[in-house]
Order: sequence, then C-alpha cells, then structure tokens
Amino acid sequence: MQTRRETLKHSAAVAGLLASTGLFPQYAQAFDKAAFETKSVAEAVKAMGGSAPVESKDVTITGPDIAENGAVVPLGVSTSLGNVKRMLLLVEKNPSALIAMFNVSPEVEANFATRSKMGQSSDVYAVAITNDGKAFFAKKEVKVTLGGCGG
Amino acid sequence: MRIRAQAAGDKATIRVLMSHEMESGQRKDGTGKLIPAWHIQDVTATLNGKVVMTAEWGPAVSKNPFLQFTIKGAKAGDKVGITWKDNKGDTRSDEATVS
Amino acid sequence: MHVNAVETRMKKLFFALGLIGLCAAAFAQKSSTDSIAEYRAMLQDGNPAELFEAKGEDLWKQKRGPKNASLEKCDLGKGAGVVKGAWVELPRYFSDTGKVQDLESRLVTCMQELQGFNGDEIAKTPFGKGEQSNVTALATWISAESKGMKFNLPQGHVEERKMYEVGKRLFFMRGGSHDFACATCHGQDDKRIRLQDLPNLTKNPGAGNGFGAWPAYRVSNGQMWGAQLRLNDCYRQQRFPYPLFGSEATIALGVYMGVNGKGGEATAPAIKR
Amino acid sequence: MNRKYQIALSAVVVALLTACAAPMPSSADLDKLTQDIIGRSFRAQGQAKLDRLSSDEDNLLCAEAERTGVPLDAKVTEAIEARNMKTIKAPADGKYLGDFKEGEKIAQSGAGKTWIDAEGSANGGNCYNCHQISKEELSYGTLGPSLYNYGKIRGALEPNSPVTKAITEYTWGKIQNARAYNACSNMPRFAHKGVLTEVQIKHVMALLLDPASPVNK
Repeated sequence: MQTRRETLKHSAAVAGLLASTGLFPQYAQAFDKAAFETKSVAEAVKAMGGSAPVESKDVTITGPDIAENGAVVPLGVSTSLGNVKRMLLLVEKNPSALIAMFNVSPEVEANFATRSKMGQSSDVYAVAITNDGKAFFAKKEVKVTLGGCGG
Repeated sequence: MRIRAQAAGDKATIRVLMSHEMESGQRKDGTGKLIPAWHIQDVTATLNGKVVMTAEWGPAVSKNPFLQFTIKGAKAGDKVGITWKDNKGDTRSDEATVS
Repeated sequence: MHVNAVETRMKKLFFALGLIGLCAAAFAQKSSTDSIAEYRAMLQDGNPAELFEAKGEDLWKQKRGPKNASLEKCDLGKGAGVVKGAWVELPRYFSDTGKVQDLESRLVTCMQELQGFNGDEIAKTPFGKGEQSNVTALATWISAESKGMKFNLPQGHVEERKMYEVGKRLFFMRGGSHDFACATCHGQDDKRIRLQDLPNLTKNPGAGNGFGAWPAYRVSNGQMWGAQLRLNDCYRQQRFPYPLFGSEATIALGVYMGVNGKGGEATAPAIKR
Repeated sequence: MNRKYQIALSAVVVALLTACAAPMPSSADLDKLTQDIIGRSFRAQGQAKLDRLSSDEDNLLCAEAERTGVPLDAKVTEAIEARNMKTIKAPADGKYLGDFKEGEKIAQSGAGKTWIDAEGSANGGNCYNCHQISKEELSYGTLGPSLYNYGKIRGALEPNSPVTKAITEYTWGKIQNARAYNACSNMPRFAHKGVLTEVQIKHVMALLLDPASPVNK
C-alpha cells in the first residue's frame, strides 16, 4: 500500500515522468466542455457520441436510496456488456446532467465509482456507450434530504 | 492525493482521494455574486507508465473527489499513476505501488 | 481500515442479505433510518480525512517556522516525539505549561516552543485559515495514529480532576436565549435531533463514540473539523457567545467527555454528515 | 546515582507530592472556579453577547439537579413553575390560532439568535429538531414527544367546546413558557426569552390545533 506522501513535493517529479511518456499533450483536447453543459440526459449522451439510450439490465447504477447530504452522493456505474467504450454517470435534475465520463479500455473493468453533488432528489443514470455508438442505461431514484449545490 | 491499489486475483482495485475544491459554479458568495466553477476536468490512470483509463469530470463531482476502478492484470509491485488537471490548468500527479 | 470496522460492516451486510432472503417485501418497507445508515456506510471507504492525515504527517516532520524546526520533539504527554497512543490520553496536565491541555492547544504550544510561531496569533486565527488549518491537519494525523486504541485519560493530577468537575458543570450549564445546555441534547440515550443520532456524552458508549470521532471530515461542507471547532459550533447552536480556541472551558469539556469515554474506542478521524 | 539525576528525581518527587497533596476543592469552590473559567473562555460575537452566559435562578437550580442527579424539592419545583406561569400572557386580541402554513415554516426553521444570524432577523421555532409534527416530514427529532395529530387525539378540534378551550390555553402557555408546567423542561421559553413573537406563536398554534392543519389529518 502507498504510504502517505506530500503530493505537492512529489508531483513535479511524476509529472516530468508522465510528460516523457507523451501523456501530457493528450490532455489539451480531452475535456468536452459542451457535453458537460447539456441540460438533459439525452443531450449529454448524444454529445458523448451515443444514440438514443435504451434501458438495459446489463447496465447497473449503484447509489443510496436516501442521501443524507446532497453534497456527497456515492454513485457507481458498471456494465456486463462487451465492446463498451464509454461509461457515463448522470443526475437528471442537476443544472447540467452529466457528472462524469469514463473511457473504458481493455485494461480496466467497465466499473467505476465516484461521488456526486445533487441539488435535489432525482433519478440518477448509468449509461454505457458501445464502440458502434449504441447507448444503454440503468436508472434509480436517489432522495436527497439536504441539497448540495446551493451551499 | 491518496492512492490505494490492492491486488486480488488477476486484478487490482484502485481507490483514489484527491484534494480539490470542486467549486460547482452554482454557489453565490457573500455579496450574491456567482462563484465561478473550478473543478478537475481530466483524470488519467496509468499502469507501469501505460495509460489504462481516462475520465472527464464536470463541476458536480464532490469536493475532495473519490474515484474507484479496477485494473485487469495488475499485480503486486506494479506502479499505478494518477494525474488530474483542472479547468484552471493546475495539475497533480501521484503514484502508488500495487500491494 | 480497522478490523473491527470491517467486522461491523460485514455483520451489517449479512444482516441486510438475511433480510432480503427472508422476505423481499422488507426491501420496500426499508425505513429512512436504515437508508441513511446505508448511505453513511457507503461513505466509510474513502474518507477524505486521509488527505488531511497525509498533510498532518508531513507537517509534523517538516522543518518550519522562525526556528526552522520540525515538531518531532513535541511532547504530547507520553514523552518527546511519542505520537502513537498520545491522543487517547488527552486532554491531560502538562507540567511545563502548568495547564491541562487538549491535543490542539498542546500542538500550538509545541509550534511556539519548537518552531517559534506565535501561539497567541495561531489561537486568534479563524478555523480553517493559515496555521489553524495546519493544527487541524496535525490533529487529524495524530488522532489517526491512535485509531482503535481505548480512551484512558489520566486523572492522577489534581488539575485534571478539577477540570473534569468544571467540565461537568459546563456540560449541564443552561444558558443563552434558548436555555440550552450540552446535556439538553447529549444527556440521554437513543435520542436524535432531526435525523442525527445524539450520543449520550455522560457515559459510554456515547462518550467514547462521540468524543472519539473528532477530528472528523464533514461532508456537508467538505471541511475537516477538530474537536475545538466541533465544540465551538455546539456553543454556536446553543446560542452562547463564542468560546475562544483552546479555552479552559472547551478543554474542561474535553476532559469531562474523554474521562466518561474511558475504555471506548478511538475512531477518529471519522466522516460525518 | 549522579547528582544531576538526583536533582531531576527530587523535582519529580516534589511535583508528585504537590499534585497528591493538593486537595480537591469543595463543590462550592469548583462552582466558583467554573464561573472564573467561563469568564475567561468566551468572547462576544455578533448578537451573542456575554450576557447570554448568565444563568437565571431557574436554570441554575435545574442544572444542579441534572448534574448531581438529586431531584429538586417539590417546593422548589412549584416555585419555579409559579414564577414562569406569571410570564404567560393571553393573546391581546383573544385569538389563539394563526395560519398553519406559516406555522409549518416556523416549525421547520432552526435559524435565529446564533452569532452568525443577523440581529433582528426572524427566528425559527426549531420544532422539528425535537418533535415529529406533520407526517410528511421524515426528518424530525425525538428529544420531545411526537406532536402528530396533536389536536385530534386531544379532542381539541371542536370549536367552542370546553376541551378545545382548555387544550388551546394550555398549548399557548406551553409554547410561551414551557417551564410553567414542567420546572426543568428542555423546551425553550419562546415568549419569555423573546425567541418567537406573539404572531409566530399563533401560527405554530394553528399548526397543532387547526382542524385543517396537516398535523390533524
């Protein structure tokens, strides 16, 4: 296991290392700002290169039934489908629906977890986009007892 | 950053905590002015220097973000690297050894 | 993660699985309390307090301040430089200052004596700013080094016993515009405010669980709170005036709760709503 | 043993002796010490001034009984209740019930009187912090009894009935100053301590006693 370290101090060295692997230049064009500004689930999926999403039991969304605090809502997306290139996590009623996008490679499982802010109770979506642009989703309702966006 | 990389069978679970404000862009300051969004937007994971996962995040990912994913074929002793970049161009990288 | 925590979670999981097995309808009837418990359990793995622990450990070892010294010779009560187990015996009496001190006030003493910082200035700095945020990070790491250990505050010195008695008086003191005492919310078993369970801080398990959880990461604001800020915000909600950082009142309350929590397990740094 | 150690050791012994020899002060001295410590430990902040630290006699008596576990003498209890009863005033216009919808807002709000609240800003009633009230609000506390169906189960929804009149007056008094009925109640004295205005109390009354209030459905 990683021992604790001072990130700031250490970062420069690793950054140098990564730069030498040719990793850094790819950042420049990575972030798709427009997709993260779309308002609906459908628009976001489209912006991320998926067709109209179809509900599928092969996609799983995990999250709490009730979030005590909307500032931190643990959510997970996964799928048993093969040939998946992207996994999306969305919160329908947030000001922008798209929370996170994960690019799936052969080296990782199509299974990711993070935590999201939620302004109010809402359906949350996991969407899997396949290599041929098909989109499959699963959703569940998460009730928020205290909003997390307004501060 | 805190990276924990734990091998089990022929894969390793990676858990990451990152220090970041993740300002949503929805909040107002004391004078009623909107505080601009400030968030991590790109995350890259490497295994022994090779990119295995990239992600894009919006401002709705929670403050001090948590990320969990699984790398296939990773074994004890392998190096897992995580790099993030935010919308102000700030970046951090760190590395952990799979145990 | 601590073994007991894993065990507890496993038990919870088996319990949950059992319910599903026995009757599927139980799922639909799951109470909001169960759902909230489930939500809290989901957050346990990956507590951002770890980020503050890492910062605190570095701060302990780093040469800083006007004297360009580390804190590695700081005496937290178990001898110079001894960190492990120090937190479960604090607050305690220190002969060099002639005072009963808690972890945070003791850290300020060390930062002043060893590193040359101005302790009064640090005490006056708002929580979360400047050297105050460093004190919190240090306290986070130091408390984590005692994780799983049992509280055992010393009561051998008369000053320690006096502070317990003062703390007890403060705990029951009613005041402010609402007549609230600490005891109003934390003097009975199995009560809650809104959906928050309220530990009974007059005895175990509440005292150990409650006192032993801070410093804690608060998900509501993404801040790391030490015991001093925890008590400060209690007094705010009691509608009292502002307790000074490291004041005798807050330290006396720490002695009262810590002694009541004797034998309870240290869980800090915890994650709270 | 070398001399340096001897000196060090004797210092330790002296320190130990001092610690052991120093007697524990009397309870009265500890009360005094507590007051001194309170005087040194707080500062005024915002509207939370230092006068908030002075306990009235009712609070001193109740705090001591709770700390020591020795219940108050019946006569003392009566005296506290009588003192507080005197503070209760019937509504000037004789009307006890306001708007239950406003009452719900007041019951929900925990704002007011802290050092971050602007002076003069409206105070909440903090009701849901301690009580279940309407069935819709799941986030309620348990420090006080459930108030769900408050008027209904007391048979206090019939206008002009003697029961309704009695329950209405009791509830009015209880919200104004709970310690007129229970000397050491944990409930704030909303009117006596200026936490809620008369108009606000009428709204909360309506939440509990208006037949149309969701509480009585």
